Amino acid sequence: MTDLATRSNARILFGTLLFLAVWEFLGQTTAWGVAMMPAPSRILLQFFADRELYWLHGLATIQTSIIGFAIGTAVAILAACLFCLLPGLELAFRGVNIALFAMPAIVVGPLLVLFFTGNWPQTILAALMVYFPAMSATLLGLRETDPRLADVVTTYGGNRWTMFRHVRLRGSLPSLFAGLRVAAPIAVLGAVLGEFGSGTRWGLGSFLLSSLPQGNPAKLWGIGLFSSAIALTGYGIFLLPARRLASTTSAVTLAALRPSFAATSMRTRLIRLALIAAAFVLPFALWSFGLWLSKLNPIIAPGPVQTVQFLFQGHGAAAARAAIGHALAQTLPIAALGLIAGLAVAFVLAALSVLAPALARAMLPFAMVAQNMPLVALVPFVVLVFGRGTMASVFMAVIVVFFPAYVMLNQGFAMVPRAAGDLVSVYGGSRLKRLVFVTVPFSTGHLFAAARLVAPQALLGVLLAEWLLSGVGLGNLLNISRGRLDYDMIWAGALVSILISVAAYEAVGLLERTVRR
Amino acid sequence: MNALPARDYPALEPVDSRETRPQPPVDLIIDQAGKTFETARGPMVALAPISLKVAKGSFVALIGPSGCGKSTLLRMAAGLEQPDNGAVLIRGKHPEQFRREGELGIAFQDAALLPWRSVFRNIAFPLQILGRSVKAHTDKIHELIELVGLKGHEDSLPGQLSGGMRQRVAIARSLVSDPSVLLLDEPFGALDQILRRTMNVELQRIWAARQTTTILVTHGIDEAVFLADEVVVMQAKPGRIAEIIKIPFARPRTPELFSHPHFHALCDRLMASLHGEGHTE
Amino acid sequence: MNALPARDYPALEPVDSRETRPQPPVDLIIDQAGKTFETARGPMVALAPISLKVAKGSFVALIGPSGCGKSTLLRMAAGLEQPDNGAVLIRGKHPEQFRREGELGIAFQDAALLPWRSVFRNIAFPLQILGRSVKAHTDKIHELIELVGLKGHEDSLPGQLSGGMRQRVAIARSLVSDPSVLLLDEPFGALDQILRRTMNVELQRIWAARQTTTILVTHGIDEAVFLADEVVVMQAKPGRIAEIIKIPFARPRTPELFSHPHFHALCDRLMASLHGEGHTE
Amino acid sequence: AETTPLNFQSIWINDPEFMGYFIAIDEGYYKAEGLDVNYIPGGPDVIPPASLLTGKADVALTSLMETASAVAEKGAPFKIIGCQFQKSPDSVISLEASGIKSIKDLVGKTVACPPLSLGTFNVLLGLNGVDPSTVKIVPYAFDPTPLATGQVDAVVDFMTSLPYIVEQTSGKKANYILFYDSGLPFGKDFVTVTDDTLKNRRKDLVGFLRASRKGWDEDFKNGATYLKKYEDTWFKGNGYTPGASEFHSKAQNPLMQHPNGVFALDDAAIEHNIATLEKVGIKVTKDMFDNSLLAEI
Ligand SMILES: Nc1ncnc2c1ncn2[C@@H]1O[C@H](COP(=O)(O)OP(=O)(O)OP(=O)(O)O)[C@@H](O)[C@H]1O
Ligand SMILES: Nc1ncnc2c1ncn2[C@@H]1O[C@H](COP(=O)(O)OP(=O)(O)OP(=O)(O)O)[C@@H](O)[C@H]1O
Ligand SMILES: [Mg+2]
Ligand SMILES: [Mg+2]
Repeated sequence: MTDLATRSNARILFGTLLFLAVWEFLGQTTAWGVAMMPAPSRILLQFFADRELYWLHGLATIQTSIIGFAIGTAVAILAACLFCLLPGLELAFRGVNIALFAMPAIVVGPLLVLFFTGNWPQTILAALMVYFPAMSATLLGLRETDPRLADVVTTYGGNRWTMFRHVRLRGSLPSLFAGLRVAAPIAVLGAVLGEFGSGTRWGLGSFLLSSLPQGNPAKLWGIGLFSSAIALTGYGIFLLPARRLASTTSAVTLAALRPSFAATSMRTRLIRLALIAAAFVLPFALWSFGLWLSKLNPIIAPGPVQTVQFLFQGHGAAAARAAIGHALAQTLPIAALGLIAGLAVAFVLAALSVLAPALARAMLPFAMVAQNMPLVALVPFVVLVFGRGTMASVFMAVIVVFFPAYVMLNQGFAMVPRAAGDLVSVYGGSRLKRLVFVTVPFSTGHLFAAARLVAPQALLGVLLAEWLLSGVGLGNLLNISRGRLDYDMIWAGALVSILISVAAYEAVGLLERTVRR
Repeated sequence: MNALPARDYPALEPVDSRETRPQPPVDLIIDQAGKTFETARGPMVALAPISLKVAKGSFVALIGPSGCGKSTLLRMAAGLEQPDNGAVLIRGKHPEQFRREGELGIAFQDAALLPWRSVFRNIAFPLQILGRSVKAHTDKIHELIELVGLKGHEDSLPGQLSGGMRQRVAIARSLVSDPSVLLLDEPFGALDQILRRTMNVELQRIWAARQTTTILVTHGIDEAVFLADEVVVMQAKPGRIAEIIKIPFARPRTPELFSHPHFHALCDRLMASLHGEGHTE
Repeated sequence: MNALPARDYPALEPVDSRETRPQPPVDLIIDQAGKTFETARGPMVALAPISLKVAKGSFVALIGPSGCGKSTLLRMAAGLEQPDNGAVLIRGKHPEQFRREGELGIAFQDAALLPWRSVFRNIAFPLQILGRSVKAHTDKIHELIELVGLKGHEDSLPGQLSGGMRQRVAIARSLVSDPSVLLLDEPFGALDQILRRTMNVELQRIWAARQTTTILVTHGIDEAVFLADEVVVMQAKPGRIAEIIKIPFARPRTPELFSHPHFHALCDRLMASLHGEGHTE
Repeated sequence: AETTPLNFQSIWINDPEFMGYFIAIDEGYYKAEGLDVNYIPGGPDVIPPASLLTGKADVALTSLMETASAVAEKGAPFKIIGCQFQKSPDSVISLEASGIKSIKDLVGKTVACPPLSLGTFNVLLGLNGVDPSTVKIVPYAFDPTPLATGQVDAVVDFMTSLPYIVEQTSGKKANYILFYDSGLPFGKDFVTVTDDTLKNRRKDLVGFLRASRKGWDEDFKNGATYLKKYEDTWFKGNGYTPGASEFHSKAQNPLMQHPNGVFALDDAAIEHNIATLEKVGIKVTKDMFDNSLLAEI
């Protein structure tokens, strides 16, 4: 067995070296390689020349990511605990949660810059981006408990709180760590994105921004790879305890009952309806309240009423609706495609970790680099490979979508009890059979959690692609509106995209309820 | 008599017929309680409405074919299943109320251990839920570990134990809170005969010392006869009580009893009842 | 003799001593295989190196105290655990190779049903893994469901079954692939005595009809004696084989055997061996 | 002496485009005017007019279209009190080899244009008799690589650094055509304030303009010295090579200089700007400009 493992590891090492060699060759000899895919040696040389700058910029990014990560995950864990204990609260806050996550960076970024100084805009952006994935993962872990354990707690007079404290909290650790694994690279991404926009002097994001016009691809790749390395480190740190946690947390024997999913046992339909209404109203209420608190000029920050009026009243309303509708018609199909493709990629990678673990391990860094490579640096490369059409946009969406989905899926796959796997083994079943017949059905909870998590994200990915690549759709509309200081349009666009994200989230939830009944 | 008032401590009405003893109070009353599960293929009657009274401090064995509703009955007594109709009262209280007092001990048919807790900490679990100090009970827990023969395995995780060992952890766990009502669902099913006998004797000792009202679900007829004051024989389709047989042997009972001819006679009698040949009272 | 060549079909060497029979080939060879688990508190010897040969078509019962390594031995035979040293061969093949042929049937100590599959589909599971048509085996599956007394529960999910019913599903599942080597880990532990007897008789019938080499882990001494050609008695700390006792009763054995005096004598003999009073070979 | 704080919102990250202000800060020109200027760099997410509206900044450098559309369509209370670039550096830049000499030559070509400039660019095409549908326009995001590699034939960008970079990295010479010279005469980096600030802090604003102009004048004289000096201070980490900085500085000076001094905003210029705005569909009046402060310098 160990022999086999070393052999496959050796094969992977060889593969990696071969890959680097081919890259070096193409990067040195071909014209497009020199221009867009600089050879590793050139990247390293450039890195060495810029080492002092990396120190300055890198340190700033690391600091920002860590603080953003800490804030985002702390709030996420706290919120997940509250939501688990009070399922009604989760329902009521669902709108806010998704809105926070689905708010296009193009809207959030400028606002943060307006209100915060120093490193705070990018720190808060990182925290905002981290919050939802970390919260979702933790909440999933807290909710999916072995029903047998619930019986034990109940018979000793335990209540929701004791159950939470003694069973759920510990049982959620693997998922929590999965959440942290998702969050760590996203925090880095958020920090870099924030630095890119906020005009701060230090940070890899501003380094990237100032290097972009320099026509030095080796430098761009260096910055991208360096931030990927930071992200990968963050991911790795939280991967370390994962295997042990999974083995001590998954049940020894197979429970006859499936974990009870969605603990939303609302007493009456009426309360449920009230909570749904709250979920709908709360974001708008917070929006108005925030505006009232900040006394923002309505030119920059229109309130909910003004935004709705913009869409439905006055002479420009029809034109505004038409503009948004036209943009959506371009954006939505691609977002849907991106979502499906992203989930598929995530699934394949997670499946590989069951079918060919060594290969999956070897591919992960590449996937991570793709996810963390600042998209702006990838643009020329993407254009080269995919052009500027649908394929390119879908590709960008996939890059944004697949990673959180992968981590969630992988986590679910790791939690399958040993007994279930044994059953397949004794009948000589291949790993593929195990995947199809045991692993996947067992982790439907994680499967849907992954889909729910990334449903809003796909839209964000496409918005980004439209802004950087294709110049069509909602992403472009938002960008152009920004140039015209047309914040009515921007907020209307954001509102619409958030509503769509909520709809996508709920659609996945509905699908889950049908499938898992 | 469909809904007994919760606080009304019932008058004495011995199910036990040894007239010489003073009639003890009733600890568990099941009054016309039945249970039907809704399934995708329509309702499934697990238990027809049944009635049962268990006297305080008595030992009742439940015996019956697989699927006749023994576990369901036990879960109903523990308040884990709500009867469709009728009432279940322990010490005059609803099970939900009673179990909060920490007087209930339970071992499920499936060991149901927390996979991340060591043997010691699994056994200590009920104490923590009941808000009692684990520290103060350390000795007691170690005693229980020794009792179930798991000395040296205190720090093992459930994944590192054999099936029988896991079951023994569950037995120890059911005893750790010093319950005055003990519900055991086939606790010895995965134990070898020698260990089973030892555990039987130990269980009798604990029961006698603490006057624990005990309901034991078992498939071991000999075990039932050895331990119980009364054996409740159940039948399936629908789950119901077929017969209640009193076991007259004096206490404490010693392993010699197993080879006593009266013992065998009673076992045979029980076997017949299980086969459905007993008279239905 | 540490590493037997995988293809070397071993010479006949009967563990069975009925000299009148022709010596059958050996189906399972365990040769000086031991198993030590690494735990946080150092290594834990589950099985000292043991050797065992099981003849083709024979029925071997494994009996021994809880935690003596019975399940570990069975899992080793199924290739689910790798022995630290020594070799395990089924039909001259490594277990991983052998099980791919679909000739192995197994019932785990814990039923291990897939909670999202109905009774029918749980039983059909091995067929799907082996790539056989479920449709072609529908009748067979229904027969098995009837055999284990679960008619009418075809569509129930495991969560809707009682403990004993789940175990019966596992038994049916172990038989569905028509295995020629059958490994059963306490399959009847949660069944009542009547059902257990029926299942014993059925198992004997199936075994006889198909000449299935069977290893049965059980805590029922009577069951072991009734069913087995040989009973392997194990002892714990460390897990090892204490004695192998041949059971000479003629086949087919009928339930009357249970009351035969020779039967009781053998049971007592086994009990003594379990107590550690037997002679160690 | 007592100084009053003045928050100054710039429009982009630190590069030679803002040399004059850096000099004014470092050499104490602002202090001499009794001002303690807090320089806030810009970036893609920084919207200078928004900073004015929230009070984060007292003075901001803004772009014409952004400010004008806010004034015209939203009634934003902005006043432009000076103009850093008389001629905007916005250009169509192409490789010399491509043979693009005028806007007309763009027919059938692929042009990378920042989405924000798209509207203006389309007008530019129209003014030059080019049907926008005959030009393939793709988004442009600061990166010169597509031009150097021929993925696009031309880009819309400032001519202050791109031609240099392209030549440095690919060895190919690049040409540029200023928007200003092709029918869209307008300026860039307008010194903008709100009506309130103009009313209440007129003296400070005049002081700001005076000191800033002094800074720019110093740059025009001794630019090289400061470029060198700022390599390790203001420009540290901004990715510019000294050569690029020098090119930038040299290229931009002619666009800023005016007989009346930097920031000049004479009536002719105001007319030009208003006319350009009208061409891109934004209607504003002279009221948006206030050149009376410059007169007080
Ligand atoms: N959740 C459920 N949904 C539907 N049917 C159920 C459910 N739980 C139990 N049943 C049914 O109720 C009947 C009684 O089950 P129970 O577990 O009480 O049996 P039991 O007497 O404990 O059997 P065993 O000895 O096999 O454990 C069984 O027929 C079972 O199928
Ligand atoms: N994964 C493991 N890690 C550590 N120790 C283990 C592991 N699996 C089994 N053991 C130990 O090996 C010994 C033998 O276990 P095994 O399950 O084979 O016992 P068994 O004979 O089947 O017992 P039972 O009758 O209780 O099922 C036990 O002492 C157990 O603690
Ligand atoms: Mg049961
Ligand atoms: Mg076992």
